[in-house]
Amino acid sequence: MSGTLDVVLRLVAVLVAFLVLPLVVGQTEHKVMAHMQGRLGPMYAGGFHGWAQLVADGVKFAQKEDVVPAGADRRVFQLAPAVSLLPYLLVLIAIPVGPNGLVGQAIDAGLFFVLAVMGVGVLGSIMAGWASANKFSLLGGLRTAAQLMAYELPMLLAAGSVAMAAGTISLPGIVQAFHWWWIPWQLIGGLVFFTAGLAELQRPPFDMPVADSEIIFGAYTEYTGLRFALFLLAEYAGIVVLCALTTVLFLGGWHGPLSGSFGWLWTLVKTALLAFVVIWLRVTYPRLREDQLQKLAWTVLIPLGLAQIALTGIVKVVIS
Amino acid sequence: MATVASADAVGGVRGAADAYLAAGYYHAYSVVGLVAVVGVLFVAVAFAAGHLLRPVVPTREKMLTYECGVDPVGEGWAQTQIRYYVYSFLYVIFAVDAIYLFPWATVFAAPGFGGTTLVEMFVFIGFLAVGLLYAWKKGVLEWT
Amino acid sequence: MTLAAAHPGFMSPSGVEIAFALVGIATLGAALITVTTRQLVHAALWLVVALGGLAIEYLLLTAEFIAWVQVLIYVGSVVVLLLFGLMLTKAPIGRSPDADSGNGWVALTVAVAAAATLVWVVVDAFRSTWIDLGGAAQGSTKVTGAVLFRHWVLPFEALSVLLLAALVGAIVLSRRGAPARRAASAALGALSGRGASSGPGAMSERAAGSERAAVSKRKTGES
Amino acid sequence: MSPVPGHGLAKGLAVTLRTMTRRSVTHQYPDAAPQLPPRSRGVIGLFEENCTVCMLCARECPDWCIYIDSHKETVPPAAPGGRERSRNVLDRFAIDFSLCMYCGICIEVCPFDALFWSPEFEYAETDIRELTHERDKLREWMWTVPTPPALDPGAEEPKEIAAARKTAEKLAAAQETAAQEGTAQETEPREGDA
Repeated sequence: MSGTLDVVLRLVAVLVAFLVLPLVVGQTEHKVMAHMQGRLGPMYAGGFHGWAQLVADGVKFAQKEDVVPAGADRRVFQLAPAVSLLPYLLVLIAIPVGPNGLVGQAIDAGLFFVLAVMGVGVLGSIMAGWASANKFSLLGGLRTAAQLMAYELPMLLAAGSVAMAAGTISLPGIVQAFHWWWIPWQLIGGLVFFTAGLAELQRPPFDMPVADSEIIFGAYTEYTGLRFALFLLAEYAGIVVLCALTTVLFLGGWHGPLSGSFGWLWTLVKTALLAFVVIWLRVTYPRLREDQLQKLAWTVLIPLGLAQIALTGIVKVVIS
Repeated sequence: MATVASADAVGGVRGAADAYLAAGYYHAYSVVGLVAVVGVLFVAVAFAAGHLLRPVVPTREKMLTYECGVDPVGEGWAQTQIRYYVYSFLYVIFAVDAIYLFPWATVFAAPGFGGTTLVEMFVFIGFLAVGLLYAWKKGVLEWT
Repeated sequence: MTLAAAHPGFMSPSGVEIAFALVGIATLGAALITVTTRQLVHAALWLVVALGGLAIEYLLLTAEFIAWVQVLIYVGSVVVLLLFGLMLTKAPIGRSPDADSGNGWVALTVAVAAAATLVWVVVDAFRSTWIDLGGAAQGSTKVTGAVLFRHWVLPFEALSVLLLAALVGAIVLSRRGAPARRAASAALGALSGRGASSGPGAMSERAAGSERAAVSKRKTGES
Repeated sequence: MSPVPGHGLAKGLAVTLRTMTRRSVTHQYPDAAPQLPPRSRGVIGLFEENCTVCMLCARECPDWCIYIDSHKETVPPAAPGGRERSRNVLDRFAIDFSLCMYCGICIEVCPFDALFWSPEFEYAETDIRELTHERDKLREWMWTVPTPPALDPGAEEPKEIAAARKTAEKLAAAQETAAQEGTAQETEPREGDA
């Protein structure tokens, strides 16, 4: 019975994290982006510095009419947001927060599971792009597909490098095996992983698939109300997942000074810092062109990923 | 189905490879399955609640495809030459290659494998790199 | 599945086996819809369901690694490639009445024959092999890696050569006639005066024309 | 170009980070009154006493957002036996601020100084039709128009003052000549008397 309770508690915790953390990231983005641009950002909703802005947004989204264009493929159109959102919920359960089983559910092939499931989310964007019967959406869907194709591989390579270093692909196992000198050792891999992850999430500067100045909002152009909100939630959940994964794989998860019983705090702090970097990059850099995107992936990130694998392999065999 | 505390599963992973028992395995994936069910329920509840909350006032204008306020001309599909299609071929091939990194990564440093296995993988990756270099030289990775 | 049914299982029949059977039925259903639906993109999406069902079947057989390979490679990239291809060619919303070629019965015969052969081969090969659901997980990444790099190194290396060949082949095929195509499209535009017409329709027409020209060029080159 | 690869990228990050640590420049408008520069152009006020219904403003308005109605009245002769005069009387003067683009041409062309820029800017409405403001509202805004700044001491005199002064001078001169002629027999003309 206690086993069942344990599972239920973990499920609830994962669901709460899934619903709260993206909102926190979103609100932070509002404020950080504003201040980086010399503005204040939301100041009214909720009273203190507009802390409830995203709650207000959510209420607004829920009240908006759900428009399905006449020419759209109705069912695929309506299903697409769920397809793009759910993979991130699934991934969240495998990410370890602290030592001694402080994880939704340890999975033996955790790293592999996470990468595989995250790749599925892109199907949602492609479905949305096709089913909207809109030219902008179709282009956005195509660009999404092309971007996934280009950036999934560097992610795989960089993750493979960490798996080599740790000798396991279980996420808690990888953090267990972590030593501080992994950070310089896996630095290139970490950068490749984070960059490729940003591109897979279509975050600026890799937001060509939703480039508003060219194709309105890409695959999400026709969406309104709740379904649009789910797409947005998927994007921010994706940021949380990417940052948490980078933390776990490359920054040593719960390891840190004085990490005795506050290991989980280190994970959260590192994840939050990475999320800040995601926002920071968005504010700082202009959007890459489609050909620059592809070129960056194939001629910079993939060779770097391969080099990192070679480096990891050699060092690992030498020290063992 | 036996339930094993996940801490044991972690311990199993860190210990000998074969200590990872199928019971723990099924437990782990049944939890993953539960999360999937919870997720589907969440989306279903959200959509149902949205259905109750939102107005439904469709008009012909509103249902038009959005093209910046201009009436849409033609259908969404038009034949264009999209060059990054070649990239997707590249990706599928390279992804199949990259998959093999993972089982290799878990064993290559174990006793009984070591340098030989490293060389084997380097040969494998070498072919991969040659392919990438070929694509590069052929101008596939160039846009113009 | 045959084995599981033939032998009173290691787990209680109410557990993994029932799940296996149910997922199997669902997968079969999705596969049937995939080949019978008249909506092209729906077929691809049902294929996702079928492939995902297969991944779950692998998981239930403790073949963890293969299951996630299935998701990563097939769902994550092959289907995306497929959808990509569909969107680049014509993937209208709604039914495509010309999607059927009239070879339905031939296809059915081939499918049944192939399925029968595969089932027979698998059943015959694994007649006395059991997946011990009570013991260690059989298909974990580590086990897969150990087996692969202890016993199957040569096929593994051969695979890389095969993939390289596929890569080179794909590049050669896609690059062939690229300069010719450009010249042909220019000539075509000049001849038919299509360049003078306006709007997005004109662009697509021109692209279609150049495709046709390229195809004819290829044909003449081969003959 | 740059000494280290990625130098430019780092520079960009530094710029945004530095901006974040500085105070933002946003004014909390509805909570804090904005510091408007003197004579800022918010809305157009009408000094209807000066308006002669010449219609120049309505004609010059690029988007035709000024509506003027008037009728003619006959004014009885000023002196008995004189001619009756007709005079334009303003019935309606309205500006549709949903069309107005604040070019200020009407103010420029008004020959009788009947239109002015007012710094008032809080006149949003929830209905676009309510943005057409009638003469009473425009007259009210006139009270918010600041007094014009004093002229530069070295500036040329305003035309109307110059004209008035000239008339006054002429009149004074005429009177003086008349007075001189009257007293010429008695005394010598005094020098420097103006």
